[in-house]
Amino acid sequence: MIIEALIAFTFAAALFTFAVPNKYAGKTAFALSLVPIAGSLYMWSAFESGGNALTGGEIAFETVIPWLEIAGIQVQWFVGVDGISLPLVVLTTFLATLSIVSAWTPIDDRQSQFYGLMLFMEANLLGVFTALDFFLWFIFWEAVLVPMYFLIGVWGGPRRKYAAIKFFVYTNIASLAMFIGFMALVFGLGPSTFGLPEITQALANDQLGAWFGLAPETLKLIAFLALFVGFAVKVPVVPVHTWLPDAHVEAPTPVSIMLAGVLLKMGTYALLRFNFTMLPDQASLLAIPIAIVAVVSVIYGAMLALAQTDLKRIVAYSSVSSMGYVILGLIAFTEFGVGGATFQMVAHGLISGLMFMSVGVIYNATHTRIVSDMSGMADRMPVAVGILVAGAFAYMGLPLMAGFAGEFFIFAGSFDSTLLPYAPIFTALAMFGIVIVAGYLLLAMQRTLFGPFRLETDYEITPAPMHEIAPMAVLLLAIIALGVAPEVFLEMIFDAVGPILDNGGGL
Amino acid sequence: MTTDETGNSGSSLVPGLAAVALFVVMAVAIVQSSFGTAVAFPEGESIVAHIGYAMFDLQGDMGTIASEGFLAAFLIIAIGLDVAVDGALFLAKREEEGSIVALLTDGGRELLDTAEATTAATAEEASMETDTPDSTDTTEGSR
Amino acid sequence: MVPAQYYLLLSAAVFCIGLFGVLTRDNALYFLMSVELMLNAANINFVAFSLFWGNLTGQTFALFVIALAAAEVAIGIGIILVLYRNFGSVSVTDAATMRW
Amino acid sequence: MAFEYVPAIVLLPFLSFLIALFAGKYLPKGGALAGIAATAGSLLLSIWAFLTVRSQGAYQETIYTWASGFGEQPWELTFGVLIDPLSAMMLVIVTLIATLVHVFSLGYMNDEGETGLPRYYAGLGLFTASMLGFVVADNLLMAFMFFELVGLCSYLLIGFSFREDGPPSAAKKAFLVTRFGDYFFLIGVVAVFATFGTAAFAGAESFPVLAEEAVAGDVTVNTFGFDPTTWFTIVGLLMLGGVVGKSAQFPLHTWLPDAMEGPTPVSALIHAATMVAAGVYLVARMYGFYAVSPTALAIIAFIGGFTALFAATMGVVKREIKQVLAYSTISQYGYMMLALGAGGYVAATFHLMTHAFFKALLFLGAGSVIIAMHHNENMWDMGGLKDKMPVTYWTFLAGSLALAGIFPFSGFWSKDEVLYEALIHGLGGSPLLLGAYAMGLLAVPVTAFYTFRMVYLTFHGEPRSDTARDPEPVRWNVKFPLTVLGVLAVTAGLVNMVPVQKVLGLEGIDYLHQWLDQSFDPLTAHHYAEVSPYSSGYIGGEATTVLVGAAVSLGLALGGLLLATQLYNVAEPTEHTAKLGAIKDVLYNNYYQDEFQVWIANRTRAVASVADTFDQGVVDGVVNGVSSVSLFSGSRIRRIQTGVVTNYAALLTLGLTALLLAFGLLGGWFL
Amino acid sequence: MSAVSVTNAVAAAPLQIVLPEWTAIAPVLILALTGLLLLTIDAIWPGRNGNTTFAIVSALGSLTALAVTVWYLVSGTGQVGGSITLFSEAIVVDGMALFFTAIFTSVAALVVVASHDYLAGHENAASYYSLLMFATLGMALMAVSNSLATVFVSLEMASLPSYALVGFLKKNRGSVESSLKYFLIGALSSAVFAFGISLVYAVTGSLLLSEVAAGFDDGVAGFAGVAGIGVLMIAGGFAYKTASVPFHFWAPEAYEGAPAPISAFLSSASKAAGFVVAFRVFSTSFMPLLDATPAIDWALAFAVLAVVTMVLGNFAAATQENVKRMLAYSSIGHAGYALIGLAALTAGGPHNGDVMGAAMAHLLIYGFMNTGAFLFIAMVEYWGVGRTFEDYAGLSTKAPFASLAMAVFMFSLAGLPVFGGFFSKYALFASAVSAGFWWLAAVGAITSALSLYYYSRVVKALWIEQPNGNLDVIDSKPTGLYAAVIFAAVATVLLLPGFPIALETAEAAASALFA
Repeated sequence: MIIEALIAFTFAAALFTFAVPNKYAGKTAFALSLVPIAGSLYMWSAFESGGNALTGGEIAFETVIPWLEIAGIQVQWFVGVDGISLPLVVLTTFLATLSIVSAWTPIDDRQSQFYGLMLFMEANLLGVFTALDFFLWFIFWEAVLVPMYFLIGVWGGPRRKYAAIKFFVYTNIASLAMFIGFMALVFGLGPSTFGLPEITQALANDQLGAWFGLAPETLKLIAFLALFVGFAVKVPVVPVHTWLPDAHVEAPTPVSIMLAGVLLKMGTYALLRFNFTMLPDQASLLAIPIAIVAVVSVIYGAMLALAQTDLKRIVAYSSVSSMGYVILGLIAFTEFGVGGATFQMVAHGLISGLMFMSVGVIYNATHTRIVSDMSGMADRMPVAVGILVAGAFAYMGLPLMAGFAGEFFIFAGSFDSTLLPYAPIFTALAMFGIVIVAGYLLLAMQRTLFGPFRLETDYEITPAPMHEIAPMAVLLLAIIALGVAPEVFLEMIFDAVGPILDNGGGL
Repeated sequence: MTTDETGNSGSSLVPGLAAVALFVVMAVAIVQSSFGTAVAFPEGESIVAHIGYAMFDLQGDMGTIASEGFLAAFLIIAIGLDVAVDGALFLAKREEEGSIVALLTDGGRELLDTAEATTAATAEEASMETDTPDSTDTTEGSR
Repeated sequence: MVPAQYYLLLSAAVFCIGLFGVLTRDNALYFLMSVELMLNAANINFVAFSLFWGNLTGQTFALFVIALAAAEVAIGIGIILVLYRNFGSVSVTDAATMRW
Repeated sequence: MAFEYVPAIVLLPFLSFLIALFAGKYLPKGGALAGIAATAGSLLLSIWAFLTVRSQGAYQETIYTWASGFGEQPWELTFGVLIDPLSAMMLVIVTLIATLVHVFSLGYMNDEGETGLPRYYAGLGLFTASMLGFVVADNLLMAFMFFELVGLCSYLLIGFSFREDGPPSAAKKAFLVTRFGDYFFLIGVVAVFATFGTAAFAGAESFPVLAEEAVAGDVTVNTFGFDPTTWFTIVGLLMLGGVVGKSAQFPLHTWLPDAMEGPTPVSALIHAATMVAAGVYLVARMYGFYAVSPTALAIIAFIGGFTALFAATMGVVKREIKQVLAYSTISQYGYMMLALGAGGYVAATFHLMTHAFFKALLFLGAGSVIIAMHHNENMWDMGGLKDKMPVTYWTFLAGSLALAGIFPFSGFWSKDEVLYEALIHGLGGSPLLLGAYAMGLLAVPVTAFYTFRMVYLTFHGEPRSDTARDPEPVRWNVKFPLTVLGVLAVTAGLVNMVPVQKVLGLEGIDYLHQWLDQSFDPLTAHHYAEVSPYSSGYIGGEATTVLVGAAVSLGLALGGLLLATQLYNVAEPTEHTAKLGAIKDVLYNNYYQDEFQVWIANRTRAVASVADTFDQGVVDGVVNGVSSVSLFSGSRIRRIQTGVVTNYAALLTLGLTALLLAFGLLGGWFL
Repeated sequence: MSAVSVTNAVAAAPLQIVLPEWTAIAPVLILALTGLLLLTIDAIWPGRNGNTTFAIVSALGSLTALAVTVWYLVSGTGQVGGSITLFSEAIVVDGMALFFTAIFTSVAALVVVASHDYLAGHENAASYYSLLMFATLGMALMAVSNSLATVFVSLEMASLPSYALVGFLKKNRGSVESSLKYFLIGALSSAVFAFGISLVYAVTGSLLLSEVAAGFDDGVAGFAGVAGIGVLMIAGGFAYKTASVPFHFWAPEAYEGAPAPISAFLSSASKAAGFVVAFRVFSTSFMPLLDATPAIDWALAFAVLAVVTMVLGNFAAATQENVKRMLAYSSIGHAGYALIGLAALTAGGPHNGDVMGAAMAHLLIYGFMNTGAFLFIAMVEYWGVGRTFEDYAGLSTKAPFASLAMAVFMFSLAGLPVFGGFFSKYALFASAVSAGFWWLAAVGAITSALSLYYYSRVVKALWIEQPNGNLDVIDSKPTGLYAAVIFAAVATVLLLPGFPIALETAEAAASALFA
């Protein structure tokens, strides 16, 4: 019952914030967003792990209400949480509140609409991670686009209109392709409801009949490809990633935090839920191409970041690179691989959130993000720069921080994967990414933060105010806590990932 | 009637070929079709009377020639013709006294400031804006 | 009895002549007249096959078609009148300001 | 019971880090006192642990489970503590030098009025904590983690005075080069997990033991299609990458000289005694695994030997005192790698210990000279400081004698044993080792030469600048560490006087050998000797080889010393580098290694910008292209609405006829 | 709690057992009475410019008709005990007829309420409202007609007043030109339609749909060509009414030139009327043709039409500068989506009912969305701020609620799940995929993605752009228009949760056709 309450409350909060006058919008939104955090923490504490939601595991906080019937198949309000989706729910609520707090300084017009849209997006994101019926999940999946479009379009930077519409149409086309593919699969199976568990069971015990001239095998492959392309745009994976830098650079800081922190995880979460749980054999068939895409994403993404001059674009491209690791972890299809990938989703969410927040704090002070424009920021904003440096090292995978935990699990997991031929070579290649990441982050930090202070501005650069430092400090603590004690999430993730691996795919 | 009726004022005949092509297609289809023999009407029956019966759904009990009832169509056409007359009259009515207060704007024509005496804009002007010679005043209709 | 195909052929011919008239003239009235012709082509068919099938449906319906053609002409003339008042001519090519 | 306090050894400096970071501003001396107290506390606990190991032997305990796998990857990723003779000794060395450096920093940083002291002491505290964590690590993953943390601390401390341009770029270079090494090390760690399923150093299930059994064939491990020895060699070489990076061996050594930008106590602690030793210590820690693959050992030896000679030659022409010491550090670690490669496990540990003491001493001595010279490090502006700074001079001399390897000092004993091991195993049938031995031997005179060139230029002759004429006096906090280290530099050799034992037949005076035998069985020195692939060959008996080796190395050392005295022990020494002719600028530019690495960096950035233009142009271009094509076709399609009704009618009829024709043919109406 | 179960509960005593049978077409009668009432009022007080009275009368008329239709739908008349046929089978009242009548009457009510402000102070408001009512009557008749004769007559009955309504602004060249084109193409298409009916009569000898079906049951051997031409010409007639390619040419001009409420009326109600007739004729009488030998595969023909319509409608709309013309092309595009309902039919296929039901539900929601959008444009025209995207810049600052409503319309027309449009479009695609026509759904998906682009251009103009100074003309809020727009927006939003009721009734009605 708690999930409906959580989502309903966040929607109500969004509507309420729309009505609140602009002056108080920031504070009310922050206060209201504390409730979803409380809810997710309660769910975390009261969560007893019961295997994977899709492969017959026992789903926590489950509710099923039949809603309507389309072409003979029942659509229902079917929500529930398992070891994979709970960490992401906690991450969403956590990041949403922090990004709301970090929005107090940069957002200075139409605040009530801004915070309303942020809460509205948070509600939809909660929906994405908890929905277990395909149509319901698809509603939330598409509904996230609208607030993000407005958030980038109205409060963004100079080229915001181009970036907003590109993001909007690009991701929409992808999800349409995914919709068609999955529909073909569903109607080949002919289940009674759109519930994901039922579809997974049907696929597992091979009830797929030929569908209008397509043999079951080819239908499954087509469905897998359509789903993969649909989610790859969201992840993003290299050939389809070009919307990300534009969206990130033009979006205001709090929106970038949510975009990098949570929206990218929708893609990887969906890949895990759909591609790798339902169609593991197809995954093993396409292991090499996906691994190549993952490695290219890592190296190519890191190379692009090396060539950027705008701090935000650097962090944006590095998200492409870290998501490449997650894909590698998933395709390895081993305990540590898939578990590490899920863990890395949460870890990367926190770390990229911290990076964007700190770049945003510097932008608030200097109003420029171009690396060559400024230098020696450490001199004037010691605490903010300190946390930025810590964040950068977390990004590089410094041990005892969440980044290293995630990446090490993925590397260890995918090194001896049986599903992926030549796994050691792919892993070794992908691991070279940690060197390039260190390269461009250190380069950028050295040019902007250290050396003598130089910035052509008339006003005085003062150390960042308390309410900008607080969220960054909280995030840093979370990253360190997760790095030191990954078992906090890892145990429930492993518990949910186990059934996927026995479900199939092992050669 | 109109003054420009001098010979073939129409444009070129090329579009006519489309009609000829349609005819050829239909002709080919018709020629190859084969129909049975006709079932003519029974002798000595007044066709006109039976049309009347069919018109008022009485063909079942009054008439002998088979037909479908057209009462529904008859009622509809009655109202329809009345509507046609109503529409035609409305269109043709020439308002003499006050000029019809054209709407402030309409689908495609009205420029924002109607004060400017619009000259005949060139026909091939790209945009769809066309000048409107009329002198509708946009005073809010209080009458 | 004349075989049915000939009626069909005749009505198709009348139909296409009407269509020809529509396509080649750019005077609105000619357009109207040609459409009347096409409607009458349909009537030919109705009446012919009313005899062929031996039921009066065709003939009764032909009356309806004629009635509707008349109604159409009424409205058509009204519109062409308004057209003339606005555009000063009934040529269809003049009234081509709205395009693309 | 001492072992329950071992985690405290690591946590005490971490506590001082926290105190300095958060409360440093309010504490007197900027958090230094907390640092000194913490490191002193750790020193006492380490000595206590050392003594307990002497009495009760080694001890291993897992403290905290970081993450545990399941299914086919049931790996236990844990944090644990392994106290055996090797780590106990290393603990004592690190805590001792850390304490001394903290005390020295009082003089070097506080008295000189440096700003940002809390950040400095926090950095030192974090460094000591992570170094101690690395030393006590009981498995490879924990070692790797602290290995990286130590790299981070060196980045923070080198870049301490970030307001100038130099230190930040030096810090960046240090971190990047070591990171490049750590990349290979991480692959090694992951390979170990994938192969053995565990990364524990000690215990029956530890991966070195499994490796031996795998080679012996009575245990099968996942070797990815290779046969065990070749696979273990590959993994060994991968992990060697990390070692070469951290211990600044040949290809990845360029960062150490630049790291001298950091404050001198930092150089003393990190870039002389502890962090740089991490690489060698790591190889020593899992020596059982390396002993199994002869090719890996040979490569280590060769790298060591070559680096020793290569770095020594560069040390000869340097102008700053700290640069000379930096290159000498690289060269000395070359010797240790040579020892490890040559199967001399005890020799390497011995040289590691002695070098830690005298190199820290030399750095602190240089520090006190720098204080005196008001931070001017150029040796050509010094001279004649001998009589003005007696304590510093005598301790510095002791260190230099030890470094040069002159007879009674500790340097002689350890370097001699290294060369001895290399000689006897080289003679025992591996030519590569002999080559390494030759290079190591050649480096001895060069080391002596540059050491004493440095001594004479700094202390002897006439003062060449007015600061040199009346140098600033240094207080007790500088002199005390120097004296302690001076004593150690002199006496450390007595611990393991193997040549004396062999020549005079006195049994039992090689305490270090016995000490390193008290560990768990697979970790003892004699076990490594049994497993090591080398057999030793002698020139006419063991005693004679010892004598011959010692004599040759001592002679060469004295030769180098005399040459330096003859050239530089004059009132007005002049630059003699002209004699070197063409080699001069090659050496000046450190064999163009830096330029080569900068060139690689620029090439990667060029490739990056090409990738960026490709990405913007092609990949983004395709996306924009699709949208512009659809918009263009949209504008074309809307053109068919020409506005003239007859066109519409024509298109309408054409559409209808086309439809009729198509479906006629399809449906077969016309046939 | 789906709608079907509700109707079964109430259907214990379907109204018809209580009331006499002819009351089944009560909604049609109510509309006729309203129209005639309007004419009498105009006849009795000719001079008085009773815009408000006429508006109230017509609104009441259409609302009562709507109420009766909904009442019938809920009580299961014509659904539970089979359809009710009158006038010797020329008229049939069943679920589909009532469903579409509900659409026509609700759209008519919205348009009437909106036109009240639009016609403030206009001379002959009476004829506007009477023509509007008679057009709705024509459409309602199309919904209930069960013979080709009634179809043809009611189609003409619906079209004739619309020609006059499009040309209502007699002094405005745009309105006149668009009514001319609409009339001429309309006349041509009705001629084609009539000829088609004559050919079908020639081949089957009857006009009643059930008879025509019987005529086709034993195949079309020998006169396949003639039958094929007849069927396709009839399809052409419906294509004209639904404004799908190749009979769509009138639509852009007509929708752009006509007064905005009329464009709303045409693009929603008359398009739906075209579809109801198409659905009924093709599902009852032409189904046997699908698998007859030689087959007249009109489903494939509709598929081709659907694809071309979707592509043309959406691509042409992408680059328009004029918002109203963009909406015109987008409504052509939406005709393509609804055509999938016909295209995805297969002889005896299990999913026919689902596919057509989804298309019907889509038309219902589309009716609300599209009417709302055009009424918003009517409001903007009422303010007189201009027609292009630049003129629309920053309207949200002046009219936040209306712009929010417009954003709702735009995003649901694009098919985003935040509002009703999502479900109808995705239910349609899902049922098309279930019937095996994945490529139709794919084209639909691509074109709807492109539609997202130009729909968001409007939203961008309203919400994101800064006003460029032409907005200070806005002084008053036209109550009628405002109420209509807001009501349409509320209906669109409510249709997301409420979609199951619409979909179930539609699917039940559609499957009844195929039973």
